[in-house]
Amino acid sequence: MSVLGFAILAGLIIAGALVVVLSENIVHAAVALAFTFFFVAGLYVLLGSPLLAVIQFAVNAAAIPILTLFIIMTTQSRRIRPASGVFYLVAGFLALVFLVGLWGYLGAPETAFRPLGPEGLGVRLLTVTLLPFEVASVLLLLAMVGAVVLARRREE
Amino acid sequence: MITLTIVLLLALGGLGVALAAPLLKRGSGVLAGVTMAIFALAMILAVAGFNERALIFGSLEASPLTALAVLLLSAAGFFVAWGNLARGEELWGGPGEFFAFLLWGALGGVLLVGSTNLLLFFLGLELSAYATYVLAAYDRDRKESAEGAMKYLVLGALSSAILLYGFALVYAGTGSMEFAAIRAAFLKGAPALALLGALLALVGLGFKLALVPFHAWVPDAYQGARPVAAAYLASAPKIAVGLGLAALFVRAFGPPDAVTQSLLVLALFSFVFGNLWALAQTNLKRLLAYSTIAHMGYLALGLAIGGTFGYAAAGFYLLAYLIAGGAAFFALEAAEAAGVPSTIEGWKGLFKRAPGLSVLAAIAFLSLAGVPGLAGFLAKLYVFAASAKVGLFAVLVVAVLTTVLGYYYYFRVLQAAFLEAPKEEGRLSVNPSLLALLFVLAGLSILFGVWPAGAFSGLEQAFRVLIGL
Amino acid sequence: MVSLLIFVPFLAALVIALFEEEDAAFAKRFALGVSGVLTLIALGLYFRYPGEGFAYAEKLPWMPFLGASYHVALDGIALPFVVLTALLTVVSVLASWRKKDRAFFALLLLLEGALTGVFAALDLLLFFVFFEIVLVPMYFVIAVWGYEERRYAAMKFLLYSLVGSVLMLAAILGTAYYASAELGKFTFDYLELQKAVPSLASLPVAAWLFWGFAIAFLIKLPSFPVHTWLPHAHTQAPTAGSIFLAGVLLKMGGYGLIRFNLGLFPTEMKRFAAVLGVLAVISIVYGAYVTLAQRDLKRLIANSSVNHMGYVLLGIASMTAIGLHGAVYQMVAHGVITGLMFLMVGLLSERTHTREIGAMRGIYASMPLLGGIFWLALLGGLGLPGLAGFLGEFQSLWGAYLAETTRWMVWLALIGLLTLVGAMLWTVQRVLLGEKEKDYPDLDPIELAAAAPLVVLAVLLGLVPALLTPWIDGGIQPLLAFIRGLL
Amino acid sequence: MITLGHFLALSAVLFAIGLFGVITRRNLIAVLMSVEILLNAAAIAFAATAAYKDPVFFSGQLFALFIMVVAAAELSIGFAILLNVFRHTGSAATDVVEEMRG
Repeated sequence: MSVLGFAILAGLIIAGALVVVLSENIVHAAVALAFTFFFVAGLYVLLGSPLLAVIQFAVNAAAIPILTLFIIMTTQSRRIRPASGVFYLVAGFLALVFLVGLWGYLGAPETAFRPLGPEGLGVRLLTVTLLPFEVASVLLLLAMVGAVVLARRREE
Repeated sequence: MITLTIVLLLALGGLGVALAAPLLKRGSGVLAGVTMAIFALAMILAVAGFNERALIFGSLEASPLTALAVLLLSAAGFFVAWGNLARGEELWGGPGEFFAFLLWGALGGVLLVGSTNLLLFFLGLELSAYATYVLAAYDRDRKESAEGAMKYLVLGALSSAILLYGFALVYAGTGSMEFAAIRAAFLKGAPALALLGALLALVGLGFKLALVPFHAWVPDAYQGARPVAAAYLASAPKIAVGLGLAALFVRAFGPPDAVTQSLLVLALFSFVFGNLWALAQTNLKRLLAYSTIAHMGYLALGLAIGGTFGYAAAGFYLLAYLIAGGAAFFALEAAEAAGVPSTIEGWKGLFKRAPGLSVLAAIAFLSLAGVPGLAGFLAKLYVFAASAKVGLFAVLVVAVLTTVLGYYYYFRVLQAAFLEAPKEEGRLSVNPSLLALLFVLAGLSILFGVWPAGAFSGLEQAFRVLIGL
Repeated sequence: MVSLLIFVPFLAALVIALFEEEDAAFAKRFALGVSGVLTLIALGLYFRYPGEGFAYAEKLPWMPFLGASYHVALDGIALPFVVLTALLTVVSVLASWRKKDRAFFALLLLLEGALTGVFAALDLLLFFVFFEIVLVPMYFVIAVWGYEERRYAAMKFLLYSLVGSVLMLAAILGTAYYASAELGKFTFDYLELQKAVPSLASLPVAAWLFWGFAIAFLIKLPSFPVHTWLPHAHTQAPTAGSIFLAGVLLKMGGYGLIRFNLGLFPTEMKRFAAVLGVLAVISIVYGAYVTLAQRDLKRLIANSSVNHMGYVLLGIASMTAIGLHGAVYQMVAHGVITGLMFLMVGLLSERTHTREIGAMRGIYASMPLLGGIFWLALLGGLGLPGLAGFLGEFQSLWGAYLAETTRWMVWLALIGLLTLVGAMLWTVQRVLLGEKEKDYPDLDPIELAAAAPLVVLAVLLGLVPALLTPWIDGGIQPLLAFIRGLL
Repeated sequence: MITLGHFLALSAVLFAIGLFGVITRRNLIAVLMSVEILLNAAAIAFAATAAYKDPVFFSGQLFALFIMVVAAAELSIGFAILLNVFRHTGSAATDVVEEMRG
């Protein structure tokens, strides 16, 4: 696995995420979100999982940002008023504490890298996680019905 | 196979209701009846298959604990469906779909409690959480409903994400998603990464249980939702997460003291601050919301102590809270339907105008306060006894003293309802089906308050099996 | 039989509550009938008491997983209070004959059942349950049917009592926990726990457990400095509420101190006897002085209760047979006499529409019957020999004199005693004597019937102590024998 | 050589950024976008761990798939509620949610 590839992807992901949380223009943030997730899909390729990468690209990097943009248009949001400095301080502090705390724990024992092809993943999806797979379908159904019920116009 | 039947029953029942709802435009009463029948059937099946032991599809465990989750969640769903019989097709976005979310929410809770791996646990949690997001937002025509639900969703999503990240770290630390393997790794000496993950998972679950300091969403969500929906928000997710927390700790995290001690601290904060904040409330929904935070603190105390008795005490607390807390919200619903706003001011003189409703509501509030003879008292007693059994006396003394605060604010409500003069004259006509529901709940409060042995032995059995894995 | 005394009132209260009738004619007759029969049963149990130890025991499993059982029994200490509870219920119902609300009578019956449970329970958790239940009906009796500041007074009563009782709950759980090491099981049974008393005594936390119980009982008693709820509650409570408060509720404190503090923590009792004694003396002297300064008749009697209960605490703190005997005797006598005083004040203020001492004169002249009984009650309250109040006070002081720790306190207590005599006589002079200002109707037959049993008892207990003494001895002696083996 | 630690570190940074966003953003849409970042951070950790430590079951990558499902479902409900908020208040700023009091 190429160190350079990982470094470039990681840099792009972090940069994209920073734009998402810092940009005052919400459209820029949404576009940055799409790019960030696109680079995460690249990360999955690096991890030897093209299936995951494709789905990440289709769902997270395409569908979700488009939906987000649609909502942005509907609600006519453009700019995000910056939060007060205190918020930034608190949030920054929290994030820093979280990071530093985690860094200390990152001594995970090294193990060999062993990727798995798409068929393997697909087979496992319908054997090992058959029940969760079905549950996920209920979850999507619930979300769909919920969204319809909450958003549809009142019938007279 | 009984457990699998129940799971299918809830999933397909929800599907059926969701499909039938648009066809039956005006028939939400029929769907309420069907939903109640499904829940009743699930309860009967759960009792019949209480001692069933099986592993379904390698990730759902049929055990007395799962059956217990079915019983409590179905009871919550049953009561909420009953409470929704009362009024308001005209008020609801989709009158019939409401019931599908009750069924799916219960399904999520059952899966969460019965799961044997992180994945199903997470999906079950999300399923039950999404159902509550929708229910919180259900009263579409009120601004508060949308706002409360939004806050609920944002903080719920945040907590899910934290929990999820915790799970990721547990997975990274132990290399497995299965509870049994994680437990084995924890018993060998938890990897630091996994321990951190367990703590993050605790934070996420603390959000769901509304423990201080992760409680900010509770008052707004409860205030915004219709009381019937709030009754569901206050009971079902707590049952699912409470039992799920016990299951997760026992099945996966073994005995990591750091995690249980953190839970103890959260519990302590919750019953101290929840009770203190509740003192200042004049809106009854917010009062109940803050008191819920306090109640969840006592519940978490039982969970943190653990062991068969501690968990059974927590289970009994859930049962008592489900009955009394639910009844309190239904009483608010009945009063609101009769035109009485849910504030202490509005409840003044309620006894003169609606004596039956007032007395039944009083039983609920007295049970919440912990008056002997009602289930709420024994629930607190068991949690306190559990802490005494492990010698936690400093916490115990704080806990018993905070119950005095609870008495104060619950009695303030009763004082308004029974002792003040009403502002308006005239008897209120209270919805009879809600009144019947309140009567049943009051009866259950008294039943479990006088004769707890049957319920408690069932709870002990469930947790004995869980711990004896 | 004991369970009958506890649960029949509960059932009767339920019947009244469910009975759909607007006026209370049925409710009061029904309540009177039930409490009358129960009084007879209680008297039957009283006179068939075998003379020593616990009798009439009943034990059923209740919460086996917790080691709590439904265990009730009566001994010579509890029996007089059970009879007193039943009798005062009859008196209270009669005293409230003009009340229009059936809920009121249901609450009185609830109180009766719960109070009987308190005195009969031999399981600590069961005791706690009844101890707590008492609060709810009493709260409503004060808050609904009391005088002007009833809500404040009721809430104060509730919160004071609760703080005490939740601390007691912690102490109960602690006692069970520490005793479980010795007993090998988690139990709340009083007789079982007594087996663990020696090992409890050796624990460093024994003092904490002791005070957990003691604070609850001192609040109930009430003793200085936690007595401040009493004047409010008494002043604001309706007549029946005051009778119950003075007659039985306060006795839960003294009873609990003897039964649990002395019975389970005798060594700690000895250790802290001086502290309790000092509190007692302060209560006696302070109570008497405050009584002297009152202008409200109900407040006056309420504060004299603080004084009277001081003797009880002093007698208990002496830990002598005579002192304990005096304490129990004083509690019973106080229940009778103070009950009578509150009854008379209640009837008096119904007529005069005031409780101001300054606004009343020549009551005896205008109402000889009411005035005469009130006179008797006030004399009883100051401890006149020949009336019930004398023996208890005398024995308490005597017992205190016999014990080393409390001997010097007796002299101070005497100051309080004399002050109270002055206060009571002065009240007689201000309220009862003098020219009559206005004519009031004297006692009617119902009111007389309410007062009669108390009048009879006030005199009888003064002249024939043998009606009470053997019973008290039958309860005290085994306890003292048990304690002597440990000290 | 890229190790699991690198991936976990990246995921931790991403999670911290997302957390920062959830706290500081004052627009509900932006908050939900930050939550998406949080979920993706977890998904990366899962997927990487599967490749390094779970060669038999590979359940982490399956989990990552399910996280995408969850994210999509969450957003659809979230946006439906958001539309209701917008309909009532005409704004998607967080302030409208903050001001509720009894």
